[in-house]
Amino acid sequence: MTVIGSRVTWLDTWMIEARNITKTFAARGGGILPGEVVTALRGVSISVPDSSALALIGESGCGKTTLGRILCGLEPYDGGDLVFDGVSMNGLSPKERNAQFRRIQIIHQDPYAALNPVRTVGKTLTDPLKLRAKQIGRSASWVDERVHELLGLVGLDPEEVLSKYPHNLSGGQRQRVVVARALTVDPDILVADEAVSMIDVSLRLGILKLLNDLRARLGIAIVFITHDVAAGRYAAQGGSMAVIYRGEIFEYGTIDDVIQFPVNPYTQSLLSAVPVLTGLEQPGPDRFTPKQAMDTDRTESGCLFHGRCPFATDTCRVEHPELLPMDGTKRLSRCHYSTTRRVVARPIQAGGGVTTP
Amino acid sequence: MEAILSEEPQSLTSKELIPAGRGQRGQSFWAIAWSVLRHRPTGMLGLLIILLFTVLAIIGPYLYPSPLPTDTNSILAPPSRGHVLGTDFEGTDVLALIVVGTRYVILSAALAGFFIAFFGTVLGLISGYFLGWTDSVIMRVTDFVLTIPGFPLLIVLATVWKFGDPLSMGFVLGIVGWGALARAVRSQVLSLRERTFIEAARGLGFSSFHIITREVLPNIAPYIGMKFLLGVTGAIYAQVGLFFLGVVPFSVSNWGVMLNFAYRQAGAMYSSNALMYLLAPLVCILLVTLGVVLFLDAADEILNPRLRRG
Amino acid sequence: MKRLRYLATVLIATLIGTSYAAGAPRVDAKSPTASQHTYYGIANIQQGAPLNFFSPSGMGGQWGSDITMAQLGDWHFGSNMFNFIPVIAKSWKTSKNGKQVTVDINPKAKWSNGKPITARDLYVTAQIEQIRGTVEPYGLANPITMVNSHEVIYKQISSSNYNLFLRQMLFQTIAPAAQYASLLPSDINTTIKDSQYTGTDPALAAKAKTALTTLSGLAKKIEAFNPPQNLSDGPYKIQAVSPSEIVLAKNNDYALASKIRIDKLVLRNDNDDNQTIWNMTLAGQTYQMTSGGMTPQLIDQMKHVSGNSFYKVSSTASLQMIFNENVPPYNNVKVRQALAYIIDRKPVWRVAALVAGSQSTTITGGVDANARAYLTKAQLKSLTPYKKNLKTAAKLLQQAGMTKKNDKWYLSDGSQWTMTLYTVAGFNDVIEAFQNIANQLSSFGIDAQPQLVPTYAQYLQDLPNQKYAVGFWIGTSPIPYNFLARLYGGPDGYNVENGQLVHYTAADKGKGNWLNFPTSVKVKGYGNVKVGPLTYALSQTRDPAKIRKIVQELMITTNQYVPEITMWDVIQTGFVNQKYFSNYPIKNVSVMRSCTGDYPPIGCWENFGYITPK
Amino acid sequence: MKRFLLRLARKLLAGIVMIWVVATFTFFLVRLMPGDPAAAQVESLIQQGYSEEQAKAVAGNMYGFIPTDPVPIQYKDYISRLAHFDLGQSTFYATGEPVSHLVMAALPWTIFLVSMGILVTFAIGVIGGVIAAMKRDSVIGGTITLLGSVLHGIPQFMIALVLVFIFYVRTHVVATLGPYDVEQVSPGASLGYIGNLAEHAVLPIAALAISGFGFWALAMKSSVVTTLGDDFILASELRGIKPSIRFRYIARNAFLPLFTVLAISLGFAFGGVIFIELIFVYPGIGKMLNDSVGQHDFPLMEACFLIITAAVIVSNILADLLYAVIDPRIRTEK
Repeated sequence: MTVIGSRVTWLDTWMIEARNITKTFAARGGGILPGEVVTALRGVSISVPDSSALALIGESGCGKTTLGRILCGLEPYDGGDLVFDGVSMNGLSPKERNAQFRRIQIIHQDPYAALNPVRTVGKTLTDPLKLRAKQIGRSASWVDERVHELLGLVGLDPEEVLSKYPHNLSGGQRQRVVVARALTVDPDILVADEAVSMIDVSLRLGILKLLNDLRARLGIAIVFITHDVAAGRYAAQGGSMAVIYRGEIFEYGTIDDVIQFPVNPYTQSLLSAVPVLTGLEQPGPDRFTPKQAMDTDRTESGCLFHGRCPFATDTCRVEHPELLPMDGTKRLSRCHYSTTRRVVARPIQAGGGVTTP
Repeated sequence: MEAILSEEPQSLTSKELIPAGRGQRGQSFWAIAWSVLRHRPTGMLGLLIILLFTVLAIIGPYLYPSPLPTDTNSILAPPSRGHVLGTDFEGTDVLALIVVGTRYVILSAALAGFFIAFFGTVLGLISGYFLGWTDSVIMRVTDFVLTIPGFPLLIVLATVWKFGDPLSMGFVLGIVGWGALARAVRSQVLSLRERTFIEAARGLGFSSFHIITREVLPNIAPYIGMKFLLGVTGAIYAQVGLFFLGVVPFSVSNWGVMLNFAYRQAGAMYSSNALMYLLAPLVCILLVTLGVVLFLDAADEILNPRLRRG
Repeated sequence: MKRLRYLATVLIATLIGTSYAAGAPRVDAKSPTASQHTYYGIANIQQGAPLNFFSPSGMGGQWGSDITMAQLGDWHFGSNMFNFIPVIAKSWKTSKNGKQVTVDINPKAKWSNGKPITARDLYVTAQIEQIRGTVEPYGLANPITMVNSHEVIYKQISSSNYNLFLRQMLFQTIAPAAQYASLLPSDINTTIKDSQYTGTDPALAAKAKTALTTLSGLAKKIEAFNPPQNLSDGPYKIQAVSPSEIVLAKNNDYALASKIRIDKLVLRNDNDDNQTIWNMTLAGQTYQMTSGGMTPQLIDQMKHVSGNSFYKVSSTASLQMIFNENVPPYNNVKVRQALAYIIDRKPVWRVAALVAGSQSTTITGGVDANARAYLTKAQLKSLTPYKKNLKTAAKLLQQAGMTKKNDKWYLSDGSQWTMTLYTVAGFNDVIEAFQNIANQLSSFGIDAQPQLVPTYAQYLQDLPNQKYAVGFWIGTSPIPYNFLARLYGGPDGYNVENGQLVHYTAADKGKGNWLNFPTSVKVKGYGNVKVGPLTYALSQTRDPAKIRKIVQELMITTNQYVPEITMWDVIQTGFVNQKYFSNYPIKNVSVMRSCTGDYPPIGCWENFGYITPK
Repeated sequence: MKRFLLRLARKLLAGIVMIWVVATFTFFLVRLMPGDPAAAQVESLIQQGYSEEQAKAVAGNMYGFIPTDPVPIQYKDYISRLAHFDLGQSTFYATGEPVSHLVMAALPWTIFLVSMGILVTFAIGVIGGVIAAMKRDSVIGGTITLLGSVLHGIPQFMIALVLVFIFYVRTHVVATLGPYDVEQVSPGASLGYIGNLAEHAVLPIAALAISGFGFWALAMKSSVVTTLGDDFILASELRGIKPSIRFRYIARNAFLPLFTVLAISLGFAFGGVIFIELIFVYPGIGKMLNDSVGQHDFPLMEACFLIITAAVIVSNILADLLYAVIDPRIRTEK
């Protein structure tokens, strides 16, 4: 694996690559006064390989959702570039760019808001399919077939749901419809933005399974944006994980590596916060909590985490760390003092010992 | 009189965004409408009144072909068997005048409602959907339209504009009255934009036109429908007011002109003979608006499933 | 909540402030003196209008408030002769040829400040009227001669022989020199003289032009003048004015003060579409009301009010439908005759003026009473009555080259005949009449439509500009010259300039000829009639027999050529309430007619010795 | 506070721009009139014996611009006069009288009617609305709500006509229409005058109140109902706080949103009071507007229309200020 500039290239084929994306928002209420500027992304680079998975994890407000929306073309970016299959988006006309972005579909957090309340499931799916049929030169009958096919694919009974309105469906069903709708345009990637956080816990697993299933069967890559480590881990099985904090990637690596052996203090603080199932799990011995809550920390100098980091030194306060590969691993970390800490809880074995994976 | 121009009382209009669907599966729009109306006799009454006047507007001029007969031997006659509502200043049957005059009032009011709904919806949709400078421009214009007092503007416009046919009357009332709706539609669109299905539609590659007309518009259609009905009542007041003041062209069968003549010429308040000449157009105006007001609640329920009785 | 209370206090304070500002007194607001006889009436009050009767919108001319030298007394149809009752003048003398009038001022005549009215006031008034150009048509020479402080001589210029000179001079409203003289420059007589030059000398003509400019500037200044105090009160002085009422008190300095028996006159403003008039009359709260356009039923109800007496006096005016003969097909006499045959004038009258009019049976240019007074029995019989006759009308139209297809009439050029009948918004009787006429014409196959012009002022302005093909107007005045000059005078291009008759054709744009009646027409029994000069001759002769002959000729011409269709003769109607006041002149037609110009006629009636408190 | 002043300044600026736009609009509207009234005025002045130059000057005084100049120059003249509060001269009412005088004489009457009318209407409507909301399951509440909807649906001039019919035509309870009885009182700061003024104002204000009742009652009802559903009210109920205190809570919180509407409606009432002024013979701006249109007195018409628009703008700003003064959430913000 090599790092050339900010470009991470440890895989040979990737479909989508974000290079050094930056994004700021103008705060509201400025009027004729110059408004405040909120920095959402400070130069983020990720890559999503073919039929792979990437989990973006971080606290709310860290910029992970913004990154997801930029990937889908729903939000413009200020700096950097998006490269799809080697083609830079910066060089394309809006029309060409839109066609590229159609390959990346988003699954929103709230499946109710994501569906038009006045349209039936059938209409919701038919309309984009008609558009698709025109693009790829299919007949009208194909649309009908395809609706049934897609509903089957997401595990819904076409006869039962086709004529229903969103408010007649359960949360899980709605989210499946959302997925089906995303599939109408044969996307290469699905960006799932907190896709299960508003669904009943009992139905979450089904949706996660569906996403995994789609990856396996259709080769659709998944970008899974979440604050829930467990969900991220499940959804992005076998893929990689990026931990984002205040618009910067703090740690990047394969998902199991990052979770089992986090090297960045921020990742470690996140994982420390994962609740422990008392009696079944044993908390990691190195668990710690950050020094202060996130939104009170607004420092812009040195490491962005230094204000909360219990391990911060004077260097951290002054010097801004780079995202650097760890020696001998496929792991990147943004810390002057990257080191593995055992913060993840481990299941207690029947015998009382702790397993080491 | 400002009804079509100013903000409506909150209880009447600023209902929350209506995420209406067509209700339960298998129930058609008409079935729902019927069941709501059955449970709301007042709404049914309103609908019947509206229908009655609509029918009159269509067939009226055929019932009493022009020119209407005049009988100068019974000028301003009291109601009798031959003239159920009496006669006017030239001995024409008041009932015939009312019936013939329905077309202008109803058609121009409907056109006004249409233009209000059309301008308000189109501008509100564009403004709320595209935002940016388009939004700024449209909203400045909207502020302007909302600030200019509507009825005085109509009076001033009467000096240049000929209100002779229903279209020109409806058009001007529409031009004057769309501001509040545009602003309301815009805020509805803004709140719809918070809902991610709009974004999803964009991601799926739909054109803005498709999204505005197929995704956004159906969601606010019930709201616009209500505003249309309110616009119709406002337009009736405004035009009858203009005719009552006598600032617009003269036509014997116009309800406002009838009011004007009964009040100023026939002394209807002072002599019982001409009372029906005054009361007939008055009552008709009240009936039409009452019909719309009564129907509004039922219409709200038909269009808005959340208000429907379980 | 404290804040709300504070807010309420501020609001209330603002309200009291505005209510005070709203009623800020404009007129001297002394409380009225204890009065014995208060009279309630109705008037049209323009609050804030200047106290200047030269101003187009001034408050002069109401309730007999402007003071003239004399008041028109007795007269009757069929004569040019009038009696006058003196007001400011004590007596007057006309020279034998009628070209000179000597007036002696009543020593009792005083301005409202108690100062006597003198010859100088009359002198300045004559100058002002010269400046405004209002006396030019009557040929008054400038300046008038002041014989002494109470005697003046008015002379006509040599080329003028105007037979109503005396009447005109006596009707002059007199302005107080103390107020108006300061508006006039000292060389005003020279300027007036310069302006009257009509010769060919270019230097003098240029001088005349400059003088005219100066005069029109002065006229504007005079009209805009708003005297701080009104000195020219007639029988009454204004005491207080509100938007809805005016309170007047008897003016003891008035020349005829001894005849005025009302101490306090309270007039309600009637600017609310007749509602005040009707309501007060029905409640017996007004002692006099003048109203046109009332329904018979309203009249009936008012008659039943205790003390109310209805009066009805035939007037000298008629309502005429008129044609612009520049516009085809109305230039064709057959078309005009045909229209007279199509329109049944009885329903028109019934619809529009059942109470305030009488059905017109003749078309002569004047009211029926005039026709009866001037025409012989045989002539009256020979007049075409134009009774409704659609067959004759159709025949006449066919002769005029028109055709009827599918029940619609087409002009000779093949286009469909449509008619727009112009009237004025608010002129409800004319609107009703035209509506009825339009119905009649439409049934006959001519698509006709009444059209409303927003204001009468605009209508009168558009009329000479030839904007309307068919319109209406009110034919006025019992004086033969006046009612015939309505047709064959100014509107037909015949103007009097420096005592000479001048004719402009319709092609001379802006010169006023829009009727475009032929200058000469062939009339049965008279041969070629030159209407313009003949009409002018009416104003220049003092021989009653000659006047009668000319009137006959012109009336018969009018009857045959129909430049107008008389719709109805106007009748003056109203009520007086005799509960508290009696001795009304309602049976005295002459007095009633001579006081029609005053609104209300109370002061005018009192000048004749009428109205006695009970 | 700084932020607040800044906002005020921005609103004022926007208001001035709006007035400029309206002035421009009416200017070009008058230019659009058939037959060009200003040129017609020149024509009629020439006919009255003015020289062409003088006629132009006089008409220029009347309209605020020289009618035969090119339109852009006319426009410039008009706007620059306007900036000096010179509204031209009336062409019909007291010819030559500055329009500003006429308008200033009419304005107090309209302010008087409108403010009195709105206050009374507001008071009655709010009380009715509170009752309708608190007792919304009882007969009284239902009646008020129904009455509100029905009255809201009746045009103002009809109500005015009915009142005139009952109290003036049929029963003569009111002897004269118009603002006061000059025969009995003379204008001034006397009790008699104010009493007389109040007496005459009863009918027009009643007409305003009856036709406006529905709006306020319905608005207040819905505001109260919303407030009743608020968490803190429910909490206070659970805590067992006295009903009277709870009522104050409710009234206060339901009242606030209406206050802004009140100020805004003040402006609209300016334009809406035309019929009341006409029928009850109040010489206010609305009547003057109607009369000036009827007489084609365009300078006066423009002025009346501008004043009415300005009233709307001013009350919008007032509404903004009021809101800031009343609502503590906004007041404390910086």
